[in-house]
Amino acid sequence: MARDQEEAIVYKGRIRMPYNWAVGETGSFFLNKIKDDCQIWATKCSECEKVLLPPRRNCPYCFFPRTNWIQLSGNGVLTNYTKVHYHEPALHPQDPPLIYGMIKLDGADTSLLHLLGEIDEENLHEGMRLEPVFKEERTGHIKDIKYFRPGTLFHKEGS
Amino acid sequence: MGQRVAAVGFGQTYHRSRRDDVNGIELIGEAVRSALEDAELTLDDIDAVVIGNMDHFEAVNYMDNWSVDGTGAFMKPVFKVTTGGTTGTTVGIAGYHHVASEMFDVVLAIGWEKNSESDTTGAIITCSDPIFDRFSFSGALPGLAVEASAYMKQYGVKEEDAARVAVRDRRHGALNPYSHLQSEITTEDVLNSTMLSYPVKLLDICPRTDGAAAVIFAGEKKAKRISPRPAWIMGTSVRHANCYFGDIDYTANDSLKYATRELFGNVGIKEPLKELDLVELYQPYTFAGLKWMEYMGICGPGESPQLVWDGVTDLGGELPFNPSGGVLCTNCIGATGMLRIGEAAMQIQGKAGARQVEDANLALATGFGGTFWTDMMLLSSRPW
Amino acid sequence: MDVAILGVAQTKYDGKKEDYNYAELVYEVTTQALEDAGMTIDEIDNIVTVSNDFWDGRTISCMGVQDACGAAYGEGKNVSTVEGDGTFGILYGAMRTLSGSYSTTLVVSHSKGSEGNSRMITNAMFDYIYQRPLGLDAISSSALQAREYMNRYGVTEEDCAYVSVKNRKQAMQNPYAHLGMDLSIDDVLNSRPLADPIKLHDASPVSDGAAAVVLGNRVVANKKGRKPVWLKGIGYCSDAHFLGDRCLAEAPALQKASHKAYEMADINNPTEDIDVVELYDAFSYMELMWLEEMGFCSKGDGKKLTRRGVTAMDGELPVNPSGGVISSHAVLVAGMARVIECALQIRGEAEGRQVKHAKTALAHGINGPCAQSHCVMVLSE
Amino acid sequence: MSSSGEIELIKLQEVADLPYNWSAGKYGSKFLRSLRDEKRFWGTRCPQCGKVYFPPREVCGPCFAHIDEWVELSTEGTLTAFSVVNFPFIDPELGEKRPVPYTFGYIQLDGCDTAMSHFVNEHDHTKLWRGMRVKAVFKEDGQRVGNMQDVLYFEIKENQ
Repeated sequence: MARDQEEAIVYKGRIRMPYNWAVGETGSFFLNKIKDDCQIWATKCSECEKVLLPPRRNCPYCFFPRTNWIQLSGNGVLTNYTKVHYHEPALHPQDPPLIYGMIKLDGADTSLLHLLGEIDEENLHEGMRLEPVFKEERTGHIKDIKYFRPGTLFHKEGS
Repeated sequence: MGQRVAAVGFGQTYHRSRRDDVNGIELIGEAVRSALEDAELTLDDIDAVVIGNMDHFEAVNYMDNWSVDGTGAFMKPVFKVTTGGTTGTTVGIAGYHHVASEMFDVVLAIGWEKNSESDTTGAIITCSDPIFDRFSFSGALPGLAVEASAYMKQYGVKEEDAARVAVRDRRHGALNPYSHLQSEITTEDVLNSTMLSYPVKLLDICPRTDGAAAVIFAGEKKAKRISPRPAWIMGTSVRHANCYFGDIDYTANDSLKYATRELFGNVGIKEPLKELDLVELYQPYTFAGLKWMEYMGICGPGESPQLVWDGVTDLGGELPFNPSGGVLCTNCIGATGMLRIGEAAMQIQGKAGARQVEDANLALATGFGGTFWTDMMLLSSRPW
Repeated sequence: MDVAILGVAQTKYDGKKEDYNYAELVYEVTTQALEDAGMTIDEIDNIVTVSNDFWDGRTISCMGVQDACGAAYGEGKNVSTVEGDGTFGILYGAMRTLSGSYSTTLVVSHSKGSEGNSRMITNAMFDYIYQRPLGLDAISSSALQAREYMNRYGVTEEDCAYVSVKNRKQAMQNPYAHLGMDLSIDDVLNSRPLADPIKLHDASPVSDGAAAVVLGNRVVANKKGRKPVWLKGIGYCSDAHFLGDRCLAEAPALQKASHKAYEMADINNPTEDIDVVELYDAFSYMELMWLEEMGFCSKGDGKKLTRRGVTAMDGELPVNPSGGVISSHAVLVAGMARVIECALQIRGEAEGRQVKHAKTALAHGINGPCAQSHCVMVLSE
Repeated sequence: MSSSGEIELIKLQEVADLPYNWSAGKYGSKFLRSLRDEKRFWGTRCPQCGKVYFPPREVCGPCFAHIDEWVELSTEGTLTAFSVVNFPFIDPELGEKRPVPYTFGYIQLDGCDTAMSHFVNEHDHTKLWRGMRVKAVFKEDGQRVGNMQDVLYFEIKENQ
């Protein structure tokens, strides 16, 4: 009931619009490496040598110098995570449980946000080693990485 | 209270219909780097950043936060202003206040848009009232067509007269290496182009563009050190009336009239045709290039076509309009107003190359958008 | 700084204000703020509106409120629009005053969270290539920040629950608040998990509401100001966008913003110099974290301040006497509501929630994912 | 970037689909209720300048005056502007192209000073002119739900 005790009219509508976002050369190189070779590449600033993931065309931390590509192993260590208990079908890429992780890939100075999978929740902990699982069908998208799962490849000794 | 402010640097992208090689953040970065180079500054010299665009054109919420890698606003003060078509000028005016307030000395003001990433008309429709207008709203064209035909009827203006405006701006644009449209056209080309909504034809209206623009504003002490010939901001005025498209009186342009009255009144301009050296008019279609001159008091009602045919508004004329090529050549909406300010500043700084207006000392930049809204900024080679 | 708050108004914050459209909300607070300032629309030189196109579901969201805020009055007034938290709107209003261009500024903000889907709207603040497709939103991203902060500084869920209990209870004293509740620590700890470690009662509701503030320069304030509240210092700053670029357990942007505000306001020891704090506690952990970054205690000691009752109404540093954002969260309006509460406290008009001897207050607002940017204002009598 | 121009440029195609429940507000609700229940249009009149507004609203912008006088508007009016839309574009509510051709018009209802935007059911631009008389055609009783599309379109009155 409204302020004047009359029925308040509410219009149920939506903004439904197709978008066509250009990823750009830098992002396309990164996503193509995932799609074509199941490889994760990062950019390294030619000046401060910071290795950034997601990759950047120009280093935002030392005033735009160019960056160069370096290949990472793809494995890394979990630095932070959260398990999401609600489900928003229009947003969430998979059914519950949905666990987000911040993963510091070996050789990178920043963490990559992604999903965690094939994981025993009891054993979930910061510092655990992770490896990426790639989808069979890849289209050049960040979700070509299905998720990161516990993995002991390469640096077995952990962090 | 307050300090004098000048535009001391300007950067823009090479405007194109689409820039698939960069994402929005990288596009912004190009304009920012170009502005810094122009002013011979580094990001360290920038005290604060202000930015704007139109949210539903690229579907980015909290764009000021998203874009920090491109704007250089990491660990700097930044916020967003946005007012539709007037966004670019609104950002410029905000940049002015940042510095004039003495809160900051050197400020970067950025406007941008990637129109290629959505359906421009569809995105514009989302600016209409969702309950009363949006289901039928069809963009700005019908309203502009009413304005054009009412104006033609009232003063016996012809389609050829408007076409001459497009010829002028496209000729100017061909001299601007950054311009999106680079080719000259003839009045016949305009008259023979597809009729969109009588009397407005395809070549009467602006294109859609991907691009970004950034202006660096500085306070009075720094400005003189940064630029040998800063473009001082003499004043600004803004009118954003009307809430619904059905409220607009298309036979007039009151926001332009009132904004002009305030700005010229404050600065003491009595004969704009004589006193101004150039105008960068946010001119979304050709007929505005006639009628709106009259609403700015540059000539009397119905007199603008003669001035335009006489070459008064051409480069080399008494009061050149749109030496950049204007909106008819380049329209990256959130940047469009910023391009007006940036071009005005460049002209005053004497950096406009092949399109340089001689003795450019007083330049007017305007913004247009929303429900017939107006923004204005007056720039001068002399501090007032 | 020669800017004073001369009038304030806010609606009650509710989960749903179905009987108001945006213009009606704005008109209500605009007329009330003018009345509070003892002014008419004729005396307002210029206007700053605050709105967001995603929350409103409308490009150029300011368009619908131009009549209601007075921008169309007479031959029209100079007007602009900030898209961000209300504190940024007040900040821009202050700039427009300090620039000498205008002597009086109306700043008005509106939001109706009930009209949209807050998860989808906040998902749209993440970059569309790397983060947004994963479905992150304000709650799940803040959960990552909460966890990182709590891990690094040994903060427990119970520590955070103290904030919820205190602020929700305090909201019962605030007639404008949306969610006043008498909760126990166990109620919070046992509430429905949203995204670990955030539970239902750790999170703010999404509210509908509007607020307005009339600002004036010194001349106007001395002439018209019934009880002018002075803006003494303002600072704001943005961190990086990608969550993985940031150390989420720290908020360097808030440190920088508050230092700037303190410097302008001549504040050397915030704990001693500031009498009341209204900060943006969208989630309970934020109150602890923000207090630390603002320099009210060492890093990790926010929990001690809270557990010892220092931040309670009768403590040395009452924090969020209004009940805070965790009790009323009209996005965009919420920061302005913090400023308004500070003004009411300083004017001695906070009624049942009045902090004794409140002379200097701090108001705080945030924008973006995990509070990527912060705005801090110091106000005093 | 050290990359060459050989990179296959990726574009991400997504449909943003945001649901909203927009409140018509106190004044808009009264209009829509009476459209739905009685097929009648109402506007509001400013007590200072006397201007009659559609959509009805609480405040007159130029006077900043509170409005509480309601005025019934005719369901007939004058076509003040129109555009026959032949080029399809995305309808932001449908997420797909709005079917063409259709005619968009501004209609100044008798008794009102501002225009209502709606469809006109004539798509031949040679049969349309500004100033022509049009009248609202409503959905059937029982079909109307309280939104602007309870008016199907405006039709041209005969003998003009």
